[in-house]
Amino acid sequence: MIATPGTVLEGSAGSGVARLSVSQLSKSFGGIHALRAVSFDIAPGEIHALLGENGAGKSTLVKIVSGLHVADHGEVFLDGVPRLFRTPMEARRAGVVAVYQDPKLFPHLDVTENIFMGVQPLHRLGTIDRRRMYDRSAELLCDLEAGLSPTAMVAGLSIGEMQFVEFARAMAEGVDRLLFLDEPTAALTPSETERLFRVVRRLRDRGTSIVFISHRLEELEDLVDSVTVLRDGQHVTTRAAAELDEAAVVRLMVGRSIEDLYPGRTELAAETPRAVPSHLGEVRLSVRGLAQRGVFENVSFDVRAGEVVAMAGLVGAGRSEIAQTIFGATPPTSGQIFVDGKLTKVSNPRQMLSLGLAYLPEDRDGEGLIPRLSIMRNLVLPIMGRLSHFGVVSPARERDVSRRYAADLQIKAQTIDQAVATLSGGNRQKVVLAKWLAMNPGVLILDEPTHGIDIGTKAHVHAIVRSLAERGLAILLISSDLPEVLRMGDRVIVVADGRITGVFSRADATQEAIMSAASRRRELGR
Amino acid sequence: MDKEMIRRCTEAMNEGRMSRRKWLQLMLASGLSMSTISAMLANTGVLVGRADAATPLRVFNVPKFTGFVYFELAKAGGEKACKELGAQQIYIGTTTADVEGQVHVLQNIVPQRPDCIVIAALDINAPVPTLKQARRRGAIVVTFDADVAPAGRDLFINMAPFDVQARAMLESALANAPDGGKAIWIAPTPTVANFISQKKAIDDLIAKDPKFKSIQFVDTLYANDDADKSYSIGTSAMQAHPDLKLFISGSGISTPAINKAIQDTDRVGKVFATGFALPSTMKTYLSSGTCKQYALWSPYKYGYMATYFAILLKSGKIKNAEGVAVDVPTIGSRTIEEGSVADLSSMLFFSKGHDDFDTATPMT
Amino acid sequence: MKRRSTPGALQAESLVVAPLNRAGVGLLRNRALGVSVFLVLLGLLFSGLAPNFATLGNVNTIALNGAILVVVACAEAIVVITRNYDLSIGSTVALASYVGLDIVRHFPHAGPILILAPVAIGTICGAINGVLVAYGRLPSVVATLGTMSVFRGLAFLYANGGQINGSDLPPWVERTATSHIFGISTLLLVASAVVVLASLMLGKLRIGRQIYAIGSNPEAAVFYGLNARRVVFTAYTMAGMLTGLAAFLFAARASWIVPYLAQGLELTALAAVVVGGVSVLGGSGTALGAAIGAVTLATLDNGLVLLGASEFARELMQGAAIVVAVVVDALLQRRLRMVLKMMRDRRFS
Amino acid sequence: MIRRLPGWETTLVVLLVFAGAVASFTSPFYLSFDQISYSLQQSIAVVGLIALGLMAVVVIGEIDISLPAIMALGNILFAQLSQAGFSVWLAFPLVLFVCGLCGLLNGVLVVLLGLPSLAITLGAMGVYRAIALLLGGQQGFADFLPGYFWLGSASISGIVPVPLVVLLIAALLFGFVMHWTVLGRALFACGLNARTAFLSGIRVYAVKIVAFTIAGAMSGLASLVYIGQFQSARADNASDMLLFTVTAVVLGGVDIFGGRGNVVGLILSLLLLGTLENGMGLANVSGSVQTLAIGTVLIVSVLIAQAGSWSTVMKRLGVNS
Repeated sequence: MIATPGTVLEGSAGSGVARLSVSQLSKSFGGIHALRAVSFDIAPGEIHALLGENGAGKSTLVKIVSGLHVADHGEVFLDGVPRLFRTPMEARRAGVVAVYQDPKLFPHLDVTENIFMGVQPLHRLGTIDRRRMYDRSAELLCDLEAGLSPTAMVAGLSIGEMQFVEFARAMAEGVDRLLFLDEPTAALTPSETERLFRVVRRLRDRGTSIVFISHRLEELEDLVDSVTVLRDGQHVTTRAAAELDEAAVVRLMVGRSIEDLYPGRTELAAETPRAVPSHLGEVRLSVRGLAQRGVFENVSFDVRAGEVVAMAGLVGAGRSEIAQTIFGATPPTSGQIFVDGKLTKVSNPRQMLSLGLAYLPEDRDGEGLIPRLSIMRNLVLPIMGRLSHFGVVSPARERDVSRRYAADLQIKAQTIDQAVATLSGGNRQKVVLAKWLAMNPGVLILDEPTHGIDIGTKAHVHAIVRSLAERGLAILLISSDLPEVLRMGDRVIVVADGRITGVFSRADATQEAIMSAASRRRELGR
Repeated sequence: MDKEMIRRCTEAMNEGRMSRRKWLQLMLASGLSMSTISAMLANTGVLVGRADAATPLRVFNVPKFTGFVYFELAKAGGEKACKELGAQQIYIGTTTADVEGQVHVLQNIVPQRPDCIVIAALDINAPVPTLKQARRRGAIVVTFDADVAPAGRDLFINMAPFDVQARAMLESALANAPDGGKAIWIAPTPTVANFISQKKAIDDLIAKDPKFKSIQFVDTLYANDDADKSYSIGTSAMQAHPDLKLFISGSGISTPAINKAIQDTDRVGKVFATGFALPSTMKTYLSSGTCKQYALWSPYKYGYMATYFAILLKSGKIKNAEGVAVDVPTIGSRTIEEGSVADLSSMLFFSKGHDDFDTATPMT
Repeated sequence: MKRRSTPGALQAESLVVAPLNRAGVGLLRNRALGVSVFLVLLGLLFSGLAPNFATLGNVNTIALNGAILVVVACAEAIVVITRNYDLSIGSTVALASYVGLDIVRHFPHAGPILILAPVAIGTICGAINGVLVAYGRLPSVVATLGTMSVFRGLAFLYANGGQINGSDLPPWVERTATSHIFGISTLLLVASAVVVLASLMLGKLRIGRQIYAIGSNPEAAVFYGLNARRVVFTAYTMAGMLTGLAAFLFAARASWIVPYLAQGLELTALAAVVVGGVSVLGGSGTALGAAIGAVTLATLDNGLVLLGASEFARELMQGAAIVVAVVVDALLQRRLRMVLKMMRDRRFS
Repeated sequence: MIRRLPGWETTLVVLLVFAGAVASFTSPFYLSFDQISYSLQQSIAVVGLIALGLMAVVVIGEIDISLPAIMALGNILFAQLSQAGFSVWLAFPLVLFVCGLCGLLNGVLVVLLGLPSLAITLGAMGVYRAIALLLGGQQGFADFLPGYFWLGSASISGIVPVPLVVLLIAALLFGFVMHWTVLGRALFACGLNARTAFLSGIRVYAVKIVAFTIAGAMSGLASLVYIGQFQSARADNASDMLLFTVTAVVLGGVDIFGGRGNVVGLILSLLLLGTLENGMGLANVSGSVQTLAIGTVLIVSVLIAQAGSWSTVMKRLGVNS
């Protein structure tokens, strides 16, 4: 049933029945409680913002309602009717769709084919009615003011344009009840963001409920009708947008005093903030004017021996890209990198490793480990050459190095020959950490080291990082976890949209300051 | 690739160590499939000549490749000779003209301690080491249709001396085009020994005998004993030489294929393709007049004579020496010439009305 | 077929990106155009070198030789677009032609309806490949390498040393290969019909567009609710059907049918597909492109024969054609991505 | 290393014994040491060397179907060098170098252009086969200098055939390189997760190209053994050796997606296939049925390897089709 523009759907605003109502929704992934008994309602024909820090459970909630995951317990009601979606297709047929940050499309085909794939309008004899399809596609694109030609090839589109294709597809399939937008504006230019908001408002007027998941508070101010804030998987509040200003929302999102960080976890609460190191060694890593066209530009900072520099910012700000460029995984378009004062020429991971610079990637299983190999094999992978003589590997030396580091980092496993895939998230992270410590690096770049691991291991990782700094390592800690940034960072660099938008010493680094610097947009310049 | 890896390793993890039951299950399934394959082989009649020591002389007939009617007829001839002389023939070969394949077949025959091997070899040298091994173990090796280096065999039965072959082909050519004309010689490859000798004999005969002077060769093309290639070469050559009169080929595969090309490009009566070919493949062209006459020896008699000599040599009835004459039933007296070669030379001409082996007119 | 322009006035500041993308579409879509240019150049070259290349008769010969390759190239193209390969085409032709024509031999008066016999056998072979690759989750190379030897073995087992001669087949079989309708050889008509039908299927039917989609981005198929396994299975079955038809044409044209027919045909088919601009990385390429690739190879082959080049030249050309076409395809794809990225940056920086 | 199918090697051993039993049942000539050693030497020595090379390529997640063509090229080179009067001691390193170069070329094209290795090596097969035809023409060579045949046909004190010893040594060498050297570890790492390997400082491109080069060189070694066995060289040698080689590698438990496989499994699968072929040969089974049987073994072994167990295979094929 394709919603023809202009008609208002039944059950629109004010008729009492909630478009989406979630009660006692809980979901945990191997020890990590992503959602804990979350309940709230969203009225029909309303733009709703779902806010919270990284790991607050926003994406998990969206994935459950849109059929990608199934909740452990709790129920989802659509227009008062309890529904359970096992696949994205089931959700779509019920009128619920989620548009993710990296849209899943077919690059070789054009915009219209991507919109109507699987639901193409047919002639009587079953062949695709191309004329009607392209007209309908042009109509949808024009309706969305996407400014896209129906015959444009998807391979040539920007992320923003791809998102418009996903919207057009949702409308083509008559998805008109509930639309989730997960971090839609992260990769959009200001003009694209304005266009997006105009479309969202028009959809709302037609009765569709739209749920915005975003960090960009200032963007949402004059758009959103009501707000729900989640923190650490728990529902904090659901209020009308008018009742909250930006500062109040930030306080709700992050506003918990350091003391009651994790109620009931003694070892974390007892973590005292790191004493600012008295003496700092010389500059181990210094980056000057580093840039990657279209991703980040003129990034310059130094990291001294014994110092932990925290790099804060929102998802998609370009911090991982900066780290990978420093590590030599991707060549920079300009800029220089000095390790221990020496300018590094052609850079690739192997060369940076030989200079003592190690990089713990954000995607643990995809880039940090080889899941099917044993703990030992993973651990010694970078230093196989050093431990071998004349190219022949010596299992004895490998075994004792890995046993030493496994014990040192308290990796919980029966034997070090156990496949890494059988370990918990926390232990896998420790294996990656051990892998880099085993080559005793001078500089260590950690990209979201405590992302998605249980609280206990998180504290232990913090302790390890602290002891490494004391031993004189220069550490660059990339993290979206504000408390972690505040507690671990001697200095805090904030990155937004590929630019450094703020540098704070330990003294004046507050959550509010960092949060506002992190969400400062390139043009809005507020 | 990583998602695929994770999926497969989680799949691996939960299947993890093969439980005792699953391991047995796998064993049973694989064992079962192995035994069904071997059982199938054992009783599909494909399994020929289940050898046991007590039976009479065992003669292995190895063609260039199985599935070609020429060698099937030779096999039938060999069968008859074995029945008459109380021996047992085992016909085994590769499906494609693959030199190694044929050597593998021979390598599987040697341990079966064969009494005689009658072989149409695909290469002059490749089979020699294995044939030598068979002869060391007392086997008599007789080659026919294509010879190997003398060290590898006891006797070679030549279809006919090359001048007889040349005469048969040229006479067929004249029968098609009485006043001769431009001709093209078709051979499988530039280097196959007996085709080179055939062409030389033809050239000598044209130079020597005024009767064939009217035939002049304008080109030589190679068709790799492949019907499709011969067809396309034939069509292309007819374009290249609009005034072409004759195709002459010693290959039983090229001659019929070019006849079809002549028919398809409706040049019947203008261009003729003759030489050696098999009756079964040429019937339509004889009846439609595309080809008036071609020649061939009888593969049936060829197989018969080769096997006949092999059994006599093995049973000691005759010695493999020059000048030894043997009266071969239905063929006549044939003598072993110098270099231990004997000629079948019972050429036949095939024309309309005489288009198979029993009605063909023997060449004088 | 002119598409109606975008209805309604576009908002002032929304960028009209249609022209910018035209270059992008041009580069990837009509690769077949590039191949036809190459074909024409090849034709000119050979007519210069070989005197009687450009005669009507010779062109007809090329068309005859190329017709069957066109049908087989379309079959292979359908599979390659889904990012899979089919190495069993040659053996399928052998099995389908022998068993199919043997059925024709046993029922001579049944008439042309029996063309369905080889086509049916080809379809079954295609379905077996489909089951192994789609549902058995075998890599397509290993699966079709296995079925190549299984189908060839079955052909020999069935033939059991025999052969089918042109003479003991009903006349209508041979007539299909040699007859002409309004002056054009039926082989040519059948081949062009196959190209048209394949293009219609790939362009106009949902299954056709899904074949492109699966080849373009297999992961996205899940989100679109496409049943990737069923699509790949259908692609192999259709390829088998076309191969069965090619088997009949092969048999009709050859003077006799033997189980060792069409050896190595799959290599020529793959060469034709790759030369015809069907990307080995899946998702792009057309049946028409594959057909033009096939005609190009047939022309190359004919030209070499006329120039008297020996056997190795043919094999060298075929191998070189695959390597060159694949490398050109990779460079084109890379250049296209670069062009599109540059356009994107210009639009947004 | 996860042993997903620890039973794989033991399964091969049991099947080997089973095949031997069936073979001795179908032909009384089977059970004799020299028959078995003679036929194994002929059927698996050459293919085994190429299979070892192919294993290195499959472990890194690629495939090279041009190896038999490279070997044929090696044969012709040996023939040319022998005719030019080179002694085998000089010809052998030369041919190894050239065949290794062919492998290197395959590797460079696949790795630097990021192309599917099947497409590249498919084209390369045609090119190398054509070069062999160019150099060697259509006819075979037979008059080799003395010493060329030694490796392929001699036997130590009359009992142990040299080709099998060469295969054994090559297998031991490969086993050592694959499991005990940094290069071997890198091969497995690239096959399992090239991105992690790259970020762990492994030169992924170089490792992959080395794997292709090793495969090429092994084909060169196989070529010398081939010359010894057949005492002749032709450009169209090894025309249908590809199926046997791929089957041997896959049956040996080497994961077709890369990252897993060991030499013991490969040698056992070679022995099994050799016994199967020998058994069928002695039973005078026609060539077409033999290829049929080997094709079936290839498909069944990959089906089981993919599914992890027979029941999953049935479930997948049964349920969905």
